[in-house]
Amino acid sequence: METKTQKNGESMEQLTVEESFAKLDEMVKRLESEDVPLEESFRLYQEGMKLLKDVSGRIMTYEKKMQVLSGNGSMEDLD
Amino acid sequence: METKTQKNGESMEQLTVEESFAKLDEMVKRLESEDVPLEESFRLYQEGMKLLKDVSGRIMTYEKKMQVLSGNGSMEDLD
Amino acid sequence: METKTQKNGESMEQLTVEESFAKLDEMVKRLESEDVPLEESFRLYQEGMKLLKDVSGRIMTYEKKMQVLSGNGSMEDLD
Amino acid sequence: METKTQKNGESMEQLTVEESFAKLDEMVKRLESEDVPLEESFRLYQEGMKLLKDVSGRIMTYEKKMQVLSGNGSMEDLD
Amino acid sequence: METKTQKNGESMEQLTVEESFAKLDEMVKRLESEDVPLEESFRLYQEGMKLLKDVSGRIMTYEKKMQVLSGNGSMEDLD
Amino acid sequence: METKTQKNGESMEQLTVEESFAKLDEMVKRLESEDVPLEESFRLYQEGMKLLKDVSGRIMTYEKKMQVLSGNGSMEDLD
Amino acid sequence: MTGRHIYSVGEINRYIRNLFAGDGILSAIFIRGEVSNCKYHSSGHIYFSLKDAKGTMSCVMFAGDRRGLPFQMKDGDKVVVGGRVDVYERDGRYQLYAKEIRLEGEGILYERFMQMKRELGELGMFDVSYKKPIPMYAMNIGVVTAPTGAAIRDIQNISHRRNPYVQVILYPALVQGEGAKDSIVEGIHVLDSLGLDCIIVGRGGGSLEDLWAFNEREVAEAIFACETPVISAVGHETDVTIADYVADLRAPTPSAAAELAVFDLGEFRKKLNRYADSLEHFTSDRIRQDLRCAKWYEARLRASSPGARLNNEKFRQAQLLDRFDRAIRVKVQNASGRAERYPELLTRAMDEKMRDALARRDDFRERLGRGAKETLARDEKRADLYLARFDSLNPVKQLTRGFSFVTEEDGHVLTRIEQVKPGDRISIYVTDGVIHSGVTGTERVSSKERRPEHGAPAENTESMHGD
Repeated sequence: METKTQKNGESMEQLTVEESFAKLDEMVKRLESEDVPLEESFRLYQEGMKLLKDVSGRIMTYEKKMQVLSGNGSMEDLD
Repeated sequence: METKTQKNGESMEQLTVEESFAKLDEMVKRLESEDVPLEESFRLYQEGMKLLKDVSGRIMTYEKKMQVLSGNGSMEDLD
Repeated sequence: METKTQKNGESMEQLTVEESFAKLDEMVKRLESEDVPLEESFRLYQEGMKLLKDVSGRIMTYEKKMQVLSGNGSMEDLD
Repeated sequence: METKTQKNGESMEQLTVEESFAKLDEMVKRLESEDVPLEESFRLYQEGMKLLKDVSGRIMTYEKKMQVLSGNGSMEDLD
Repeated sequence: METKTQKNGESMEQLTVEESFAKLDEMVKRLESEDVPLEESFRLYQEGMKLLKDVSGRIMTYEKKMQVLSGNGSMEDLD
Repeated sequence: METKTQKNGESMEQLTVEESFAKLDEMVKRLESEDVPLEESFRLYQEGMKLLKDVSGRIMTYEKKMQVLSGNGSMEDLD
Repeated sequence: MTGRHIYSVGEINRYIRNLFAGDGILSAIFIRGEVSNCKYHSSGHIYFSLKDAKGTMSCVMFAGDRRGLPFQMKDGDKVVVGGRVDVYERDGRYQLYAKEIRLEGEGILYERFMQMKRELGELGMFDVSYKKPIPMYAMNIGVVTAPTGAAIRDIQNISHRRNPYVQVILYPALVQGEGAKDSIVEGIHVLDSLGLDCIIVGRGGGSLEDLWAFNEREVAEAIFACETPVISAVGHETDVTIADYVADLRAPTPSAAAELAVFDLGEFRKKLNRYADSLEHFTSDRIRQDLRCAKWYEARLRASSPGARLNNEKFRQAQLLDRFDRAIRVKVQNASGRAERYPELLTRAMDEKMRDALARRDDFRERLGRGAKETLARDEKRADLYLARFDSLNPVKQLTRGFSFVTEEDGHVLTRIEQVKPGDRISIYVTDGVIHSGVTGTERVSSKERRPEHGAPAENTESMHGD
């Protein structure tokens, strides 16, 4: 999955939130390991932040949609 | 049942209240499990809310009065 | 890798920061040993300073990028 | 190497600083020995002073370059 | 060499200081012997003084050159 | 050389101081012998005195030349 | 008695019990009698005896069968007991195991009821397998009962209270007396044909006689045949009719039937809300969890951000810069220090050579001068020596008593007059010097003794040098 993502930046949007977290986990672990060269560290950080922003954005979008679906409506509005 | 619903949205109308509740039970159970990805979770939520609204709409149409069946088969309100 | 670098000055850019530091460590050790003639010492010094400048430049670039990446934003500002 | 230098004055530039020092040590020793005639002594002295001038010049050049490279500090002046 | 010098007065300039001293030594020894006729004595004296003057002149020249080479003298005056 | 001097009175100047002393010695010896006629005695005396005067003059000349060569002069005046 | 099989008591008791069990009458029997020794045991079982003029019999009604006793039984009650007669093996006694007990006044009808129940039961009409479930969310409910009276009012009230959206359709039926049986059957048929969700069949409380229509075979068969699920609701809690056994569900009263048939709207709404809550809860949980996860990853990312490392790298770079600087400075300073030593070394050695040369030169000069001076002094001394000797041998010293010695000007001794001519200068040596004089003339004194010579006697004298 990672190789696919790395080849094509746009395909990142296709990752599910779960997959993004898995990817982030991998990246963070790599970043936390002692032997990562600075360049890769920087690349990982940058990429990680981008992915995180993307994921966060999507989660927040879901949150807002939920508020629209439920918040404005108690069950009484269901009738 | 779930697969049938996913194929054809309109066929949801044919579900009885019991079936709808059964379906909702299933959905809630699925939601409760830890491993549901956010995307599916939200899809379940959306679908569940729609189903609820649908059920509610079907039951609560207008208030009825008791009818009395006369000998010739016609009905009239009972006061 | 080192031999490659020594053959071609431009390829020095390809060294990672870590590799540069490793090379610089080697050079400074050589420079600090008693038996290196002054001419070679000076050549080492000159080369070392050039490499250091290169490394320094890259670190500064990273620093700026980092400020852009992290400084301006907590998670909330990501969207 | 010494013989080569003695044959050709210009090739003295090719001597390293260390080699020049070694040569100067030899010359001083020879100059201090009883049995060297005055003419040769003076020739040694002259040659020694010339070599020294050359060496000193080179050291001073190194010193100046060093100051440029490090002392006044900004890495930008390196090229 | 001595014989050569004796044949030709002008070639005395070619004698080294050392050779001149050797010659002077001979002359003084002869001069100091009891049986030197006055004429020869004077000739020896005259010739010795001339040789001394010559040697002295050369030493002075060396001295001046040395001053230029070492002490106060700018190095540039050497060549 | 002595014989040559004896042949020609005018050539007495060519006699070396040593030869002159030898001649004077001879003359004294003749003068002291009993059988020298008065005339010869006078001639010998007169001749001897003349020779002595000549020798003395030459010695003085040498002395003066030596003084010129050395005495009046410190070493610096040799040139 | 030998040769014949001898049985144990237990064997016989079991044998007799088997005989009882195989008997069709004993296994389902109604017995009339008067109650005595009636005891309600704390375990729930009831122990009593039945007696009449001819005899008495032990009876027991187990706690599990208490439904069959619709009244408080006491000694002296005349009752009809339904059940089976069985043997109690341990004691070797038989007794009546009561299932249903009725007061004797109702006895006849009750016997008919029991008969019917047994017959229909044998036909399988009460089998659970035939029972249809009552829909939980019935929207259209039919009711077969009297249009007036408590039953329909209760149903109407309860239905409206529970769920006003549910449609109730009443088939107004006769529920007692002549024609009641047919009216009820007709009502079931009519309502069944409407395709409702369920049908309530019943009436309010009354005597066994009042309720009898619901024990009729035709009613039971109509209920059994009804496609729509049927709830029976006859009389009170304690009244049980054949209709109750056949119906898909028995409600103790018409009110209870309404409660069972009509689902509660409030509950329904609560249920909907619960689902909505669950959906929302779990979904927003998931969202919160994912947000937390994202925050967590953000924190980890930031914690391991290259920023901290950059500071390390900067420090390292500064250190290297320092080391390079120091190392090259030491090298250059060492070289420069070494170079500075040489001018002195060279000059000192050279100075030494020069001093040597100068010293030798001075030495030679002195020796030259001394040698030459010594030679001069030697010869001067010799000249002086000769001068002294000549002086002592001066021939003039012989010229005493007036003798003198005369020479020509060139020093030739003048012995003959021919040696001079007038005008010549001559020298006359006397004891204390020379008289220089001129020849004025000559005169021969004796010719045989003297050969004439040029020259004349001295006129004046010249003093001699060299004294």
